[in-house]
Amino acid sequence: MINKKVTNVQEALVGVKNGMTFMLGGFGLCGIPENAISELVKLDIREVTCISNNAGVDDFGLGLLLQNKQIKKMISSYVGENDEFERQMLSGELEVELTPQGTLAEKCRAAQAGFPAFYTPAGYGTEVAEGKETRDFDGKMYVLEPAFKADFAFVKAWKGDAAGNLVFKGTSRNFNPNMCGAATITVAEVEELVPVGELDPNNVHVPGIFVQRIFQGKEYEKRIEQRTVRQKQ
Amino acid sequence: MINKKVTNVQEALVGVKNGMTFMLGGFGLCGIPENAISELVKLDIREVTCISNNAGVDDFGLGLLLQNKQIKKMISSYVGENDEFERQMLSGELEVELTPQGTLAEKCRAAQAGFPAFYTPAGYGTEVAEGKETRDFDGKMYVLEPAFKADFAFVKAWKGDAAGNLVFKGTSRNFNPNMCGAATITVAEVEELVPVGELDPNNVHVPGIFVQRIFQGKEYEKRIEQRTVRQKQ
Amino acid sequence: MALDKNGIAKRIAQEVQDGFYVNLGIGIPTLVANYVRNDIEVEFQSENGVLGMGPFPFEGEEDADIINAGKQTITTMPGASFFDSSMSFAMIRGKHVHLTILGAMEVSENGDIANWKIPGKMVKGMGGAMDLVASAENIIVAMMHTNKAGESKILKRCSLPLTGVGCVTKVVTNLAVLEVKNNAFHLLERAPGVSVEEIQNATEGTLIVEGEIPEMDV
Amino acid sequence: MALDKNGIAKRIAQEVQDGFYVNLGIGIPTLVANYVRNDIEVEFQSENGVLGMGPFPFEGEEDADIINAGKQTITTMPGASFFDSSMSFAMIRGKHVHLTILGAMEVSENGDIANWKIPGKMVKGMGGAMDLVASAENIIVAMMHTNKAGESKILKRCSLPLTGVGCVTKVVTNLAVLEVKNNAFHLLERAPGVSVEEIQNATEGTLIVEGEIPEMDV
Repeated sequence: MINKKVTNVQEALVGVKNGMTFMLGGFGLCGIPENAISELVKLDIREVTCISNNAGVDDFGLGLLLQNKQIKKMISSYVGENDEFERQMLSGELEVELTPQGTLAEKCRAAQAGFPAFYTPAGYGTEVAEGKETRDFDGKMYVLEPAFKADFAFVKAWKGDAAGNLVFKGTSRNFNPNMCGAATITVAEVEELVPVGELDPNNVHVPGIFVQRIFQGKEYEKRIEQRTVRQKQ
Repeated sequence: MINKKVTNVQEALVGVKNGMTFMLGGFGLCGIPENAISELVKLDIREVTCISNNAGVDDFGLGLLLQNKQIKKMISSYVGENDEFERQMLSGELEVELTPQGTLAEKCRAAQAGFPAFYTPAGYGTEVAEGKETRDFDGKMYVLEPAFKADFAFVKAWKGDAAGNLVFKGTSRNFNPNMCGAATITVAEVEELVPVGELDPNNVHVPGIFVQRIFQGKEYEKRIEQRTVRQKQ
Repeated sequence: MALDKNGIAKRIAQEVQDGFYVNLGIGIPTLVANYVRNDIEVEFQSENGVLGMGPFPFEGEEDADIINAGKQTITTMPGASFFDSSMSFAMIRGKHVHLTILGAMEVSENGDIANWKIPGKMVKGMGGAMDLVASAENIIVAMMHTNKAGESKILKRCSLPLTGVGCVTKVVTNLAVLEVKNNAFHLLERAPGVSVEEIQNATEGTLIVEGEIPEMDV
Repeated sequence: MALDKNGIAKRIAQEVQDGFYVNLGIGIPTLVANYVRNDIEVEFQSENGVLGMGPFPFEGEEDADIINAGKQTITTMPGASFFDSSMSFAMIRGKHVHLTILGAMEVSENGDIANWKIPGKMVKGMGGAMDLVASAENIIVAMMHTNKAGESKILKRCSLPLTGVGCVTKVVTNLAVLEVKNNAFHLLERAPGVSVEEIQNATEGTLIVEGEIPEMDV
């Protein structure tokens, strides 16, 4: 077994530099790499491009990097929950590339799987397709979208082992598996680092080959964005 | 929950016709839809195109359809274990399209996921790429491969439920998940049909949405092609 | 009387058929789940990675790791599954989801939809909407017929940046049910007590009215 | 003395480095696993869907559901995982597998390889080989230097249908270790007791011999 375990978030983030491109897993605040984000704030890494479906909220998740003006460019599909984001975008302080969510996921998966680009129908006829190659297949129009290129991918899993194998819980899976192996270095933080051999090989969601560094995360807040409940009757 | 359960293999194969294109899961004899294959032999469905990584062996798996001359065309990556196959191919009785294994898998996945075609480096510069569009991305050459189109996909899983959810064991997974939802109708046979709710939603390998019919298979032979062992010392 | 949001959701729920996999957008569409007949089999997909969504959890049983695309805490039904974003959009792009219900700022008579951006003012992003409208064969839009200033949102041509082109099959508003075909809105039903004239006045796009227009049964 | 198959496998095993994910083809390459130093960390991938392959099972412990790409029954090591074919080739195409070792019928001085078809005579198919050679950055070929008739298989140009172009980085035969670069085979090592002349005579492609050529340490 090839050992991917590192001691802590500091060791996991060795090599991050100003101006790099990062991928960050998560949907809303669900399944985001909380420890890596905190450390990026602490390290004050600047001028970064972030590929992430959302930009967190004003005071949590990627919102922390936005508040701190560390982000030069965001590549996301939805940013509706973040006032500071909208302010920076409308004022032009922040460069933003909005990408359909399925395209965002597949641009990650393409990078992971060695595909240079792919044709998707999403966005055809809209400003998302402007300047891009389009093409007819069987009478339907598609847009050519290139794979992402990133320096680091930061993902968060429920469980993992020193071999880098990952398992996710519920919808906190989202973009995390697609980003593993899609950047030069993939850093996985896990709620629980289990002994090697404990994960069922049939139910590993991300095989360790896609992960370069893994560490036991800590102090997960796992904030809920929209707490919706029903009453017991 | 949308119920996909059918009573038996006969009901599962309603609608199969001469001249259709079938996808069949499995690698070698591992994870092949044994019940569906037996029924296709019994129904004597002819002139079919089969998309399957291998063609079984002379007296098992797809080899049974070959012996019975039911197959017009095979689309496979490797056929080395089947004398009758090689004979029919070299004599011209059987049309054969040999496709790199990763391309075969992705042509299934593309059909499943709504991609019309994709660019892969596999086969560039070889006869596999003859007559196909090729293209340079970042200085490397790729071949454009279209998604498969098939009428039925026959897959075999370890466990499944009436919602169509599937779980696989070991390397019997192989092409089966990629073929689910890649044909008009996907028929899944399972070693064990478990009550709905028993499968862990986190560890469903194929969500039921990709499966139209599921049934409890029977009398699995699960033949081993190359029994290799070591001696206890 | 014009419908409220729940009324719109209730009417759209009638479009949901037995055996449908359905994707519900944020806002009014989310409410549709509450009104689907319970004698049919339906599964709700949420593009953040869940199939087989159930109702909201009981208080105290929320799980931060189990949410829908609106970031709301949810539960799952027996037979549910979780998956990654790439597989989620394989379901959508591959046309395995039968019906997409989403909100809009504007729709046009040729089936275009705009719902993600007001240049210079507001940008929320398209989320999964562009993927959904580009692939789904059955797209129902839930929306108000007019904006707060009383101006029609049912248009000849959308003025806002598009989410998708020629894709909307049906529109259910507070005033009417409209089918979109042959470059026109075809009036199918009126909200209870709302006249054809009221609908005509609130509709900027071409409105086709043929025969007697029944009231919605909501 | 020329190496036997195990000798070739033993020499190739020396190319396997700490931290490598390795894909082993059918035949001689499969034997490589037996000779990898056990003080380094290596994981074997098989393209039918397993990472972390272990040795063959003990008699009576074979599982029809757990095989390698050669259809042989295998075991797995702690930390192993199973996955589908699409993900397996994502590992290969995405360059996550560091080293590919495979057999060949012919290789040429520009790094082409042929190993899947003899027109009119034999067609086994390419299996995963075309994907592997099109993507891997480190491709070692294990083969006999000549065919049974004594004719060289280390050629200027391959005569058989190609599996991949310009991709082979190293060739280990029963006679020699050859590096493939700048349109030539560069002789790195000789099999024990085999002379440079013997290798030269068995090599049709351009052979570059620079300085003293050491014997392999096998």
